[in-house]
Amino acid sequence: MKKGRRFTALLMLISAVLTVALSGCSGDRAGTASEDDISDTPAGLAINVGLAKDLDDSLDPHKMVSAGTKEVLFNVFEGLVKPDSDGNLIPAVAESYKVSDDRMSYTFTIREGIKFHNGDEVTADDVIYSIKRCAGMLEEEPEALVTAFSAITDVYAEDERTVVISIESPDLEFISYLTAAIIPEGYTNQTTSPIGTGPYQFVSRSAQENIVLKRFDEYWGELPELTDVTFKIITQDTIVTSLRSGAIDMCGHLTPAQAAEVSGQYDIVKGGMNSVYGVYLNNSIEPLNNVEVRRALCHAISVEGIMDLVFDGEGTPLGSSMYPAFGKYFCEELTGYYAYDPDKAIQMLAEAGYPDGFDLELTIASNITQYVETSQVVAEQLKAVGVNATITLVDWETWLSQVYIGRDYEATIVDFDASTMTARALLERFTSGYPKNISYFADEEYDESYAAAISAATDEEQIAAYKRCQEILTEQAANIYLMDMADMVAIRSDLEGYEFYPIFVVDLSKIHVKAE
Amino acid sequence: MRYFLKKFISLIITLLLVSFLAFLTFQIIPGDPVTKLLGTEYTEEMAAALRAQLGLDAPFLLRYVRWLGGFVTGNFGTSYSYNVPVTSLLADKLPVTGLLSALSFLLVVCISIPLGIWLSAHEDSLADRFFSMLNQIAMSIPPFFLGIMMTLVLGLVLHLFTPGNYISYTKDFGACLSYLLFPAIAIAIPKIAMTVKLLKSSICVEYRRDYVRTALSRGSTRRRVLYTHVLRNAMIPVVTFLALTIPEIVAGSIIIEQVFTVPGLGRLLVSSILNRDFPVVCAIVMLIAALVILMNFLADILYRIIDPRIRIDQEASK
Amino acid sequence: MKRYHAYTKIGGIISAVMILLILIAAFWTPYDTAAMDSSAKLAPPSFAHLLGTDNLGRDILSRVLDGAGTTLTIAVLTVAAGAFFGILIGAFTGYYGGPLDNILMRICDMITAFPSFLLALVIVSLLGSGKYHVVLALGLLFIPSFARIVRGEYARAATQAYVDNARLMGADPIRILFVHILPNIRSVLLSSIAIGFNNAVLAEASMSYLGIGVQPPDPSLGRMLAEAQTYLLSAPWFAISAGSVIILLILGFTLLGEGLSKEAGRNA
Amino acid sequence: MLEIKDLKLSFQGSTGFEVIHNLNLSIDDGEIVGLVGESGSGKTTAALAVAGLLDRKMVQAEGGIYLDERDLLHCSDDEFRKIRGKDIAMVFQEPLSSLDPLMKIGRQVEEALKLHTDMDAAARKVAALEALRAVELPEPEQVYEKYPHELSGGMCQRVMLAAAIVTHPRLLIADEPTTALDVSVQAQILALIRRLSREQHMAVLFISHDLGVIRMLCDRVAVMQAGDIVEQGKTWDIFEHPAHAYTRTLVAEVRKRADFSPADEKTVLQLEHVDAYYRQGRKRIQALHDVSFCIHQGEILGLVGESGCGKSTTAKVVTGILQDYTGTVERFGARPQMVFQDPLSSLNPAKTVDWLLQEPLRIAGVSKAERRDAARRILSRVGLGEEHLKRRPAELSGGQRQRVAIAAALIQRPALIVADEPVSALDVTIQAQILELMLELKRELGLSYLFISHDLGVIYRICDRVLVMREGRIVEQGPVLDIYTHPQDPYTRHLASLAGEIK
Repeated sequence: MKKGRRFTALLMLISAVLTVALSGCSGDRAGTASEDDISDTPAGLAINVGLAKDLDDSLDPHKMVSAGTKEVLFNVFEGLVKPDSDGNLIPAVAESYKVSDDRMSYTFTIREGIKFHNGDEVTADDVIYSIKRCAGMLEEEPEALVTAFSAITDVYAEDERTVVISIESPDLEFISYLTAAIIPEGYTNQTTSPIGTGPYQFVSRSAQENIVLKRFDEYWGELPELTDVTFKIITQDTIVTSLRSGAIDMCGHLTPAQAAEVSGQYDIVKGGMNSVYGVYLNNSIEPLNNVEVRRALCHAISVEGIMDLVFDGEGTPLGSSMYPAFGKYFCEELTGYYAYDPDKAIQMLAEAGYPDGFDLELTIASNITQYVETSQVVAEQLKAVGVNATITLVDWETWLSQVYIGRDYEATIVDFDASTMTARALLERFTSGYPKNISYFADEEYDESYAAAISAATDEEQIAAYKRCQEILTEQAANIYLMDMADMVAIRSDLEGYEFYPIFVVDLSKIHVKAE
Repeated sequence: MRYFLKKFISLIITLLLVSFLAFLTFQIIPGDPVTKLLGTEYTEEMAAALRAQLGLDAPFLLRYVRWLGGFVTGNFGTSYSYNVPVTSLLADKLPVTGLLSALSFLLVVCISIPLGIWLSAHEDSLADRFFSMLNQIAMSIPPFFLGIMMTLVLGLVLHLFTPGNYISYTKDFGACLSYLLFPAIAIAIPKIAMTVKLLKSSICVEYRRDYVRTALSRGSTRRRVLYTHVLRNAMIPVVTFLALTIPEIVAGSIIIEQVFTVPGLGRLLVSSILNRDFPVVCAIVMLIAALVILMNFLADILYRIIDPRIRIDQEASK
Repeated sequence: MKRYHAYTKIGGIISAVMILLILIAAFWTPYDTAAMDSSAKLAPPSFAHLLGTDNLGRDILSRVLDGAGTTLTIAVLTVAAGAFFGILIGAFTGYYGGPLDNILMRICDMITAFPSFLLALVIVSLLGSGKYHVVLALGLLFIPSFARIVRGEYARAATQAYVDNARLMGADPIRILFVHILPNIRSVLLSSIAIGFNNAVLAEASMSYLGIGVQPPDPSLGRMLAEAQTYLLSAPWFAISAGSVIILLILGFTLLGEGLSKEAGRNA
Repeated sequence: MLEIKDLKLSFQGSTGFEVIHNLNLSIDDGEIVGLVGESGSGKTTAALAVAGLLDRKMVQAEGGIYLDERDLLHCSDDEFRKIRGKDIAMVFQEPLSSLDPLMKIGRQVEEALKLHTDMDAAARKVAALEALRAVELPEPEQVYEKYPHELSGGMCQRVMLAAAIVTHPRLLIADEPTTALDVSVQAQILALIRRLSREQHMAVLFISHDLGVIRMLCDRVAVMQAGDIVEQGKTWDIFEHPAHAYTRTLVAEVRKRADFSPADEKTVLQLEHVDAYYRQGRKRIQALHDVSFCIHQGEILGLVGESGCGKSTTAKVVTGILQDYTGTVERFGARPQMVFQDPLSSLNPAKTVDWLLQEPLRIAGVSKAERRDAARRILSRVGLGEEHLKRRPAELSGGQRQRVAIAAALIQRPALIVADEPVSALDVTIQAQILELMLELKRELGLSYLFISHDLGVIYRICDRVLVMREGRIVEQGPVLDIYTHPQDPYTRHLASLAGEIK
């Protein structure tokens, strides 16, 4: 009897102790944990940043492929030059450079005393090694990792601090590729434990958990205020709860709805996503191969409606494959080229031979909330003009292989950005010979215009040709261009200094505590 | 001994079948590891070179045999996503899910057994009816919904924990445990309800057995009969049930890890499936399958150990 | 006059009301489930919207009922498929035993040991997403548990005197299996069907929560819960509505199953 | 010593009813008193009341039960518990299930000592071993370490007795302690109880439905019927001069023997040199060795033997359920049908009587109207009415169930019915009715039976010839009277002597 009682009592005791102890200590910690992490201790300023997607990628700066990885490691790596928030290239590892008169040779002077995170000084050999690695000029890396670098004919050191790069023909945009990271020669652990020259150094990565960076105190430039940054991997669905609970202090790429949920507690910084968001159409299949049908669809879609429902009215409507951050190339007048007019759409469809509309399958990547929500609005709007749109959700890898690489689909919703700061990235994808031209867009005049832009000798010529390309895309209704989505960042209200770049990066070095 | 040998062989066969199915899966579902490693802008030559390097160009069966060979020798391959050996990824994540499951299991055992005993002693009382109804409701709550509600009420309103603020066990073990307590509760509650119900009905069944009357006729109190006779007999089905609950708890943690953003095997599995990170997926699938099979085995063994009526090496009676 | 167990009554009422509402919703809902209204996003419960609206201004009541219909259809079909094949396999393997029994049980082991999420993903990727593919995926997963239970019952029944008696009457094996034995495992089947239903609703909701399974714009309770997480504090009714409907669906059927099996036990 | 005065017991609750009306009984030290009656007569309830094992909330008691002037009925639970197991001990019908399957024998025997004495572990063990020795268990040290399932039924009952007497109680209540045991074991246990009673000067209240057993053991007998003691007195007097009508029927039933009409020469079944096997897991075990016999039309052939001797296997071979045999089995006429011991398991519990009766005809393809008629006819033939058609087996009484089982067998018009312990589970008067029905059917329809039983009394009563089986072999066969009066085989002699002792 005693034994039995003791047994039960023991179990009860264990459970009671377990519950009380754990919740008790969690109570303590819940209060202090976040404060610990963010308070101004003598060691510095530490924050947690939420990331809705893991950096499940190589961390090697020349081999990483996902935009998310590049976004974070922007803080760890620098090229000879690097972009600033206005889209200009400023000196980084190189303190200055000269371009030869024939525009075929670039001479860089390496910054005095600049160090890698492992404490070694950056030498000309490191620079040459990095460039050659990207250009596919090393034995262990026979393929060019940066396509534009295959134009490099020679890289050599003129002296310990001077490196010369020669290319085969003049290229207006070549310098923008030299943002490619400079890494120490002979270091083999870049994929998991990267070393660069940026303001932050890599500390650790734990799959699905976090990426930890800390300030590199021997950075050549101005030292940032944040000393320790932990990127916590959360999920799309838990961004808001994590912010509301204080588990993270900052999180980027919020949808306007998410931003609205946390706006009382956090400062919201708004910017453009810098991508072309649209309903992309397969121009090669019935009935989308009929330009009148595509135009009718453009009239059937209300960008306003989508912005209101999905984006709380935030974002910049677009009319073609270019977004405003590209200033000089952007044709603002194309916006609103097709006015929202469902009656006209119905009429046009009838004239094109589809009085009863048709079936259309939207193949959507399920991991991005905006795509999924937009697709539902688009389907509703298309239904109003008699087009019976069905939504098929697929996971991202399926979308990539089926839609993006396989190009086997009817219509999809996606946004395209320019990974380098060149207009080329946005327009090349609609040339008839481009392997990933998912719209199967084929227009002779477009191809000619694009070729003219690439080989243009002057800026003006290039701008004119690029603008013509955009006009053709709009006139031919290659796709239904929607907008440049709003990009929103929630940041703890005692911090400021978040800056949007024309490319997809988060610059930690500018973030600082608000002046009282 | 023959029993163990037979069990062991059938265990290996099942695992082989599972491994083949897992391997086949990636032959079937769309998606290409090459896009994971090279991004979307690659040339066919690059892709071909990479496939050759990864051995993906070999015929299916040869690849399977190679992989199986590696697996048997402890080489699980390298993650396509993280570029680290799968073993080190698992070594990092296994303790998280292990802790979560262990905590959850401990809660199930420590709460359901005393509660079941207490309720069986008060059969048909008001408390019993109340708890029975509560039990039915608890069994009907999806753990992930429970998790969401706990996030709202315990996390955001009462601030008992900080949703999303998982702290690694390597950094602060206590803080890690205290965070995991909440997902553990979410997984445990429906299981507690089921165990209580089973234990209660099992005790009630045993109370009607003849040996209870015998014990009472010797002058035992009902309480003594409960602890010296009834409970031991009543625990036989419960122990079996509890052993089978372990894999269910692990499976339940897959979805709960999403809700509480716990970086465990479950999240790794889901993300690896979505990334087509096939070496990781296969390893986790094998791990889970092995766990399920082992726990079934354990349940069987336990059953035989507790109940002297069944000899260990005897064929389970049909 | 038959006296019903309290669980049967409560479960019956909950299930009946749910099914009635779902049936009504199949023909008429207060609002079009897909109709969006940018002026009434995340509106709290009111007379216009009894359970409020979601983040796209859709009526939650209409959507949860429609979603419950989808879930119910999937669960019923899944359990039906699982039970049908489970009984078929379990009956023959349990009654006859032998090497076929061994092989089928190994396959069942394998399916049980394989993570359901992955298996479902395979089927959904192969056949495309959609309700009926979810049924197929889940149905396949449910066969082993039914087969195992039915097998055990048949193995036990095979030694019973009434089965000997049926053989003496000259009944053929099929008749013995399905006319003589099947009604006797009714109560076991009933409770495993109730449990199976419970698991099917849970599995469907979990799969949709993780993003495979039922696809928008078809409302799905699991997916609604995933979406509702973002609006937990500002619109808790969103998550609570979807979650409560799942609970009610499961609760109704578990109580009904529990009550019925208690009645069967009382009569025996 | 024990005095029960005007005891009235009634169950509480919505369907409350009185089970014991007015019971008066006394037992002296060292006396063995039998309490006999059919199931439902209240004898077990009365015994449980004496042991205080009735739930006081469920059962309301009036009157008094006195143990040496101490009113047990009105003492507190705690006080009663000190008496129970110390002064009053009990053994039950099912020895195996009455022992805790998970506890070693030794601990179970010691349990009462642990509760009622302050002996230390070593002393308890000594006492327990002594008790095990007292019940004549071989190698008590080994038995002490065993689990109940490792012992046979007879040994378990000895263990139960050991556990009961370990505290040297003054009263032992034995509730049908030998009913579940084979005849030879039965006799040993009875002898043991008698010896223990004499040696320890222990009173015994012995409850049984079996008059033979009572007669063999008891000093005095009380006969119970429907909650009342209708007659009590010295055993000899009751058996020789039963006063009450009910007692007279009981006593008469035991002695009856049917009239025998000479059997036809026509053979309905012929077995020659049959070896039969059954499977246990992977093993193939031989259950019958060279069995040969025949049954004539209109003959009742008895088959007797202890459990596990191959009786049921023989039945299965005869009916064709068991196919794994060598030798020849020739059946003449329609397929033999079977009536089992437990109709609850042999009648499909999920179906109604109507369905059960019609099913064989349905399989044979008889039309619906004919089937319905046949079912009604056969049901009235076995003495049941149409109101039973819609019931399920569980809703019938034991006797009714066995009638339905016989009807279901008859409806297929077999020449031979194999009856496997058909009346063992029934009370004496019901037994008599079923046996009477079987004899009637034999006379009217010229039916033959293979009648399997472990109960020599029943065999004696209705069989023409008898086969005695032991370890899968037929050790003796011949007319019933010959076997009983001039047994040849030593085993048969042993059985007959036991039977004689019982009668």
